[in-house]
Amino acid sequence: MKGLGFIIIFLSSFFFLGIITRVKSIASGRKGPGLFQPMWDIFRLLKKGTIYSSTTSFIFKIAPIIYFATILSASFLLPFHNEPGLLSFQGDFIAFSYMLALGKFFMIIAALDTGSAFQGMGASREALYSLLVEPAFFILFASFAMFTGYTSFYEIYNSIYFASYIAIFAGVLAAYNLFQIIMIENSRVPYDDPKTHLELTMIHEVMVLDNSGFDLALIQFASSLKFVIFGTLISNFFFTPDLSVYMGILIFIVIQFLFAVIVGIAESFRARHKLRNNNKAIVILTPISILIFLSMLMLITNQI
Amino acid sequence: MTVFFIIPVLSFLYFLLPKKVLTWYNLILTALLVGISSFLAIPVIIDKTVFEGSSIFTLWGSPISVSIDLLSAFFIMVINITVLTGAWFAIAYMRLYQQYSKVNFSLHFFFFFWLFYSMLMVCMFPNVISFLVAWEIMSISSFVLVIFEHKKKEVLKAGINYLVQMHIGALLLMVAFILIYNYTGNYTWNGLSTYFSQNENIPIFLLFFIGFGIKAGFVPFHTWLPHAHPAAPTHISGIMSGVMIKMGIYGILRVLLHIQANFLEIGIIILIISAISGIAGVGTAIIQHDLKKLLAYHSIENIGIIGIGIGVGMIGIASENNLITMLGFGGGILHVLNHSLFKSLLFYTTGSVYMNTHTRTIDHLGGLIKKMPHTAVLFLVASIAICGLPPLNGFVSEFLIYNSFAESMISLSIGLKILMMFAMLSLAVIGGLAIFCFTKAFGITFLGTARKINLETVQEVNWFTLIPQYFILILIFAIGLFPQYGLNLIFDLSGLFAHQSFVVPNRTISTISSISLYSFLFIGITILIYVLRSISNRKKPIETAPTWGCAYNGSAKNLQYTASSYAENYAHDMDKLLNQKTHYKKIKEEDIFPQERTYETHSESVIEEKLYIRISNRLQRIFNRFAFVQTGKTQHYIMYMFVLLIVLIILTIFNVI
Amino acid sequence: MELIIYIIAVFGLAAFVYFVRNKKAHYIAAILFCCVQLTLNYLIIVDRNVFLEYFFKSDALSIIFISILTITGITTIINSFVYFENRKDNYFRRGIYLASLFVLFACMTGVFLSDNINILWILAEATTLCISLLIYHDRNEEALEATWKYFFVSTIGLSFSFIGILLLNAATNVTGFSSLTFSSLMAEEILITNQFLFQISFLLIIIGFSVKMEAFPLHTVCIDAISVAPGPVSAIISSSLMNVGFVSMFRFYQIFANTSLYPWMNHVLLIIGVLSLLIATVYMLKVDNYKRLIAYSSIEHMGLVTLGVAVGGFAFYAVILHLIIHSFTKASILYQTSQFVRIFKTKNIEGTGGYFEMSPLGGVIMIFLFLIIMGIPPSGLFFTKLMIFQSLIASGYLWLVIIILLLLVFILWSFGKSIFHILFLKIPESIKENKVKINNWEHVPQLFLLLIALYIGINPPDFLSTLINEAIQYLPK
Amino acid sequence: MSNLLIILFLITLFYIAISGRLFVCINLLIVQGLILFGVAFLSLTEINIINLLVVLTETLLFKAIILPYYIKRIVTKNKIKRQVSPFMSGFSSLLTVSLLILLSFILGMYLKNDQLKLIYLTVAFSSILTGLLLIVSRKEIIQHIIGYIILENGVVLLSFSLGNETPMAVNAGILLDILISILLFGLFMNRLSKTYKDLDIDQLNKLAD
Repeated sequence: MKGLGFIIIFLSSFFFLGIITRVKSIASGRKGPGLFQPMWDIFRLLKKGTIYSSTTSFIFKIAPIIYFATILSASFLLPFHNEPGLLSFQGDFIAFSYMLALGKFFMIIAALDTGSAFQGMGASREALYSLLVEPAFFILFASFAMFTGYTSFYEIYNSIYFASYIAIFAGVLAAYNLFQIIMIENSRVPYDDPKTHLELTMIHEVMVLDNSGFDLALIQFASSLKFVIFGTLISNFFFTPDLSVYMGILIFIVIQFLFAVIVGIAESFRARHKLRNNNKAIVILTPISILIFLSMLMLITNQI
Repeated sequence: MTVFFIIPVLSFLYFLLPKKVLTWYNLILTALLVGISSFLAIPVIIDKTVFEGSSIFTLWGSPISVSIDLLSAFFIMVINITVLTGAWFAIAYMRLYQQYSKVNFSLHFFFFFWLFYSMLMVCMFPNVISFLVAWEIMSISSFVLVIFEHKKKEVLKAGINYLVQMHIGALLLMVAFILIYNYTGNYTWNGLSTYFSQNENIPIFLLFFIGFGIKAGFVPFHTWLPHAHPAAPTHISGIMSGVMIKMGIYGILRVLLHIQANFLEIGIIILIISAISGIAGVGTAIIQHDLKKLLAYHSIENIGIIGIGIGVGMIGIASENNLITMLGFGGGILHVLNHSLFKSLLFYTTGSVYMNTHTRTIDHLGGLIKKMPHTAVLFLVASIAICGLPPLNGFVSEFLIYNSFAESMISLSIGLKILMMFAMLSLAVIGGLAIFCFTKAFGITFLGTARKINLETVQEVNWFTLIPQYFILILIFAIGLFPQYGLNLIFDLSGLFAHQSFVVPNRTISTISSISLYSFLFIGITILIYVLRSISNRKKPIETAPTWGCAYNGSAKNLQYTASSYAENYAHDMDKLLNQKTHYKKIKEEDIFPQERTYETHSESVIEEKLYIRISNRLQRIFNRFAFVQTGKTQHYIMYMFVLLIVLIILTIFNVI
Repeated sequence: MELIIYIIAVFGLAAFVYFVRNKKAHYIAAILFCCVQLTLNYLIIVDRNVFLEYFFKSDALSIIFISILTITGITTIINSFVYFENRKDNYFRRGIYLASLFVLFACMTGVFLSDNINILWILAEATTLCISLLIYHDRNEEALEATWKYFFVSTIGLSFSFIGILLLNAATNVTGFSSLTFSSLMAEEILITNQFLFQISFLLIIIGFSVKMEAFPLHTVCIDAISVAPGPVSAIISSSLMNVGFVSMFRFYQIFANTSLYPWMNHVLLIIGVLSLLIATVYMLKVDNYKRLIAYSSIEHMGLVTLGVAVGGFAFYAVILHLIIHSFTKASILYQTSQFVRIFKTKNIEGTGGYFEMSPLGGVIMIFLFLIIMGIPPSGLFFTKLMIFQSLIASGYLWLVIIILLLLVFILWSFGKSIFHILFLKIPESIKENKVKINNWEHVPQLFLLLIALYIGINPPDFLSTLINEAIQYLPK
Repeated sequence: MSNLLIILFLITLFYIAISGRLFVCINLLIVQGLILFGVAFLSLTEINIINLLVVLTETLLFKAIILPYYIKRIVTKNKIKRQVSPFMSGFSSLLTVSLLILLSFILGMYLKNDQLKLIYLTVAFSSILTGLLLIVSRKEIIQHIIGYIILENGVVLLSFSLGNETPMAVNAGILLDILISILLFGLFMNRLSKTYKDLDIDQLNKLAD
């Protein structure tokens, strides 16, 4: 049963982006593409040939693969329902975040590899934002770890519970923070707008300007997979120990769906930040995490 | 043992041999010494004994005694690896300096040998006097190595700056040892434990910490590093940054072995200073545009990480939680080895770049990967390792330290929980900044197209020079992929500090082994996808075209992002902290056709400017007040005599003295 | 008896070199003088109480310092000839130079040996006269000024110490023709009748002899002398002449060491030592003339030595060793400086550079000399400093040690800056053409001294240790 | 009798301190030499005859005749201006000298014992201090030398006071005198006066930091 979670995560990533785009188009009063349109795009890209820039080197060629591989292997660590992921060990949330960081590292240098001003711009921004968001994520999960007394995803999720008001408060904050982190990691509104058409203001999209064919497909699939992974981080909160596998799957899918809808709505009803303000907006997340940490600290000290 | 003490005689051959063979002779001699010291050290590591011996030579009539315990042995091995590769790399690198005279070469290698030898001695000597002597020899020889390009004024300046700071450190150590001696009457390391068991621990420890910290480069004692490393030849920078600054860590660990009380306070002190060092180091590194200066600042950062590990370990001892102790010290000590590996590799690759392009300014480089693929790959791997990313060795040590945080957050008291939270915060920030910095360093240097250099003259260094670098590469991968095998050694080492040997819990072992499993999994997937792509790409058209410049088809050479612009959006927010200086002439209203302009930024070390230079200037001004004596007038000279006489008589009459 | 022969021989040789003015004669005379000096040294070492009319007496202290004198003296003579040859001095000057050099050595030997206070004082005064002639060797305006100052001030200083000695005469009512001898004073416990009288006399003596010790207050003229005199002469001034000052001071110190004056005396010395260190540091940061710089560094070392004497304990041993090593090192540094002057034709640091290129061997020697003089291992001065600081701290002067360390760091900085400027920077344009060739044989004496200093520093041989311990045996532990 | 001479010696000090003309000072040196001669003749009664002769000849020859003559000759030869230029007025220098005498009297009170007679001490010290005063306060080298000679006279006077017990010391003092004066005049004065026109101390400060 270990593999189950992984498979489901993998599958649900197929329609995630679809839902978001659909929600956005409905919100803006259009009919919008089918749920599986993004997957079709990816599939079409897989069949296309590739064009490499003459300035690029092998870094540019391997970067998408490593990016995809990191995200895939990050998903191995995620527990599902009451099962641990394919791998689960002490402090695997650290490994998780560092894996993602590795992927970013390669995307950034690949962008620099093309020697284009725009991609350099995107790379620099991406690097800055990911370094700004990292502490928030760490503190968040560190506070969970402290709260539960365990340091691996599986144990944390298994033993976490929200009983008192302050716990609710902390939970809400945590959810908010996690949501923001997800938005940044996947470079969505308000931090970045994948649908923008001005390279000067892009972040993630501008980094992949030169990728094409198989590589582009990998990147896009990776980004949708990333979404689902973070969605899983959220939905894991809702699994109670006494729950059958099928219910689990159901809940999981519902949560993912809701999450996608929320993202879609948020994107369509909200303007993106000014670029300069992004830094501040992201830095804010760390104090919030610290707040969560402190409230959790209060909790356990009361209960002990 | 005797052989070890006879070897230095061979070092005088450097002055006799012809210039051509010097580099080779150096390599041979180094290898010889490596062999001997390993022969002494490896048995200690394997069967956990302590090697005791005494030399045929005497210092002030008493034979110099030697004792190698586990800690010394570990450090000796670390030294051996790095110095050997350094000597090897020097063969190629010293070709840059053909125009230098033979004596320069002889002196250089003579002191190269003595640097190596003195570092070994530092690790071996139990008697603190001989330790101090070895310590000073180390500083001196490294100083001479630093000023190799001595015709440049700034190099000489950096060298003297370095020498003076090292001397300050040594004097502090001297005072500490004297204080201990006056109490215990014992000039060996063991004297420390008797002293510490009966006196206040913290003051003397602080004295030691500053003394050793200057060598190690903890903030705020780091100001010599960014000057000395760029000044020195690259293989020397590699060795200095790789192992010599670790001697400071060795000293601190050696003192910690004897600390008897106040574990908690000491741990907290170390932890805080190290966290500051880490963040300050990497934060300043980002805006450096001299490749070697950047690496120098990164040494400060990594020393910080090591220190964080040690600090957490001390806190673990204080709270008698063995797991934290093991993880903390283990992470720190493992990071000593790791840093020595990837930092020296980074320096060597930088050296290869410098050999070809004769510049270290990142903004001038670019596109080297096409001409020097091997060097590029080596640099890339080293950067990934130094960022602490999986599946390489940097990740393992940082992972251990992170785990120690997690453990202590779970099991320690509230205050410490919060402290640990902040420590984790700092480590996370360090990691992020390191990624930012090394994407810049690698991306701008090796990728894109050449900015100011011409690529035609550039070529890959020869295979012979690549051998040591690939050797280090293999070690990096080995530690990254099979951490579980070296684990026992590391944990035994950290056991020394808790004054007990503990069994490594299975959870930890399984964790570590699952890390290696995880790394393998990741690599497997990568390969798998790669194969898939190549299969699917087999019958598809693969074309090449110029980079898409958003409909601009000119040469993208000068449009590329430079190091400055890459770091701009980071530096913009913390200008004050970094005290970055911009060199740019604004375009005025009247000039319609502006001339070509350059925009450059560089940063001065804040602490140096605001603290040390200010203090020393103040002191010099005070001293100048006293400079009224030598007036050149005979009358005044006689006056002084008379006045002093009167003053002393008065003091005598009133029984002041 | 032997002593009389020695004196006759020395004066004979002096007269010879003065009257017979040609190269061969000078060489022969110099060699003969070296032999005489060596034999005397040998005789003194083999049996202590040979000969020696009742003015003189040889003990451990005198043996140590006479040996130093002999070694540095021989090297000095060699370097003096190098100096002559390079400057093409006329033989009249050479004659005067060598004559006064011989007499100077004789006088210094006498000072080390003399047991009678008045004799010691007279000989010390005589050294002033000889050294003045030597300083004046170059016969230019600077030389004249320096000589005048040195002569005038040191005469006045010494007449003050003479007053001190007179008072001492009066205070200790010992009568008889061979009136006041150190041995007699140390032998019988002198009763302090009028303490103030003793104190005044001691103060006068110390301050008077500070001109020879090169310590505050009268160090000022020594700086001028060293900076102007020919290299070898400067070497003598800041090695053996310094020892003369120290020995005279130390003998008086030994007299009072076992009386009630002891603590008071130590305080006086402490004050003088600290002041000397301070002044040395201040000026080492200020001067731009490397000979003066080195002169100031001797002041610094004398300050350290005085401090060592003041705190006692381990430091006594350290002090003697410090002086031994310092004499050798400083002498050879100053020999090197005469080469600098020859090469760069200026004493200003700014006009120098690239010495290492021009004579690599000399450069290497200079580096090691620098390390030793700065007390950086493997230098013996490191250990002696260690011991001095140790007894400073042991007697509760931690704060003082901190200050001293600060000063030492500044000294290292300024000294290192200048020395490495001279050694390593680019060769100044002014001397690019017509470079002066340095013959490697010129370095041999310096190398010799360097090796001795290194050896003594790392492993002080047993006979030396026993000698030193014997020299300080009368002092309170 | 000798005490009377010593008092006379004291008065010469006053006179020197205020005298505005060079030759007066030199003549006073002669007077001092004669006084010392007398004092030696009267007080050194118990020492053997050779010593006494040495002392007497020295005081008479050197102090009373040769030195002053030499100085006069130099002054005339080098056309040194005869006007003394003290930088304190006659009155204030008089005051200073009397203060110095007071100081040395107090010092003498402290130091005197059965050998060191108070009057000797006082006068000797005051002459030493006056010598210092001249050296410190006046600018011409010639004045410095005069000051130095006065200082030396003081020292010799002091040595007379315990000459009977330790003639050794006296001889030493004498020896010093002779050596110094030979060197001083044989060598320096001519050189100096050749090198520097009017021997002013302000020209001698090339060597300074």
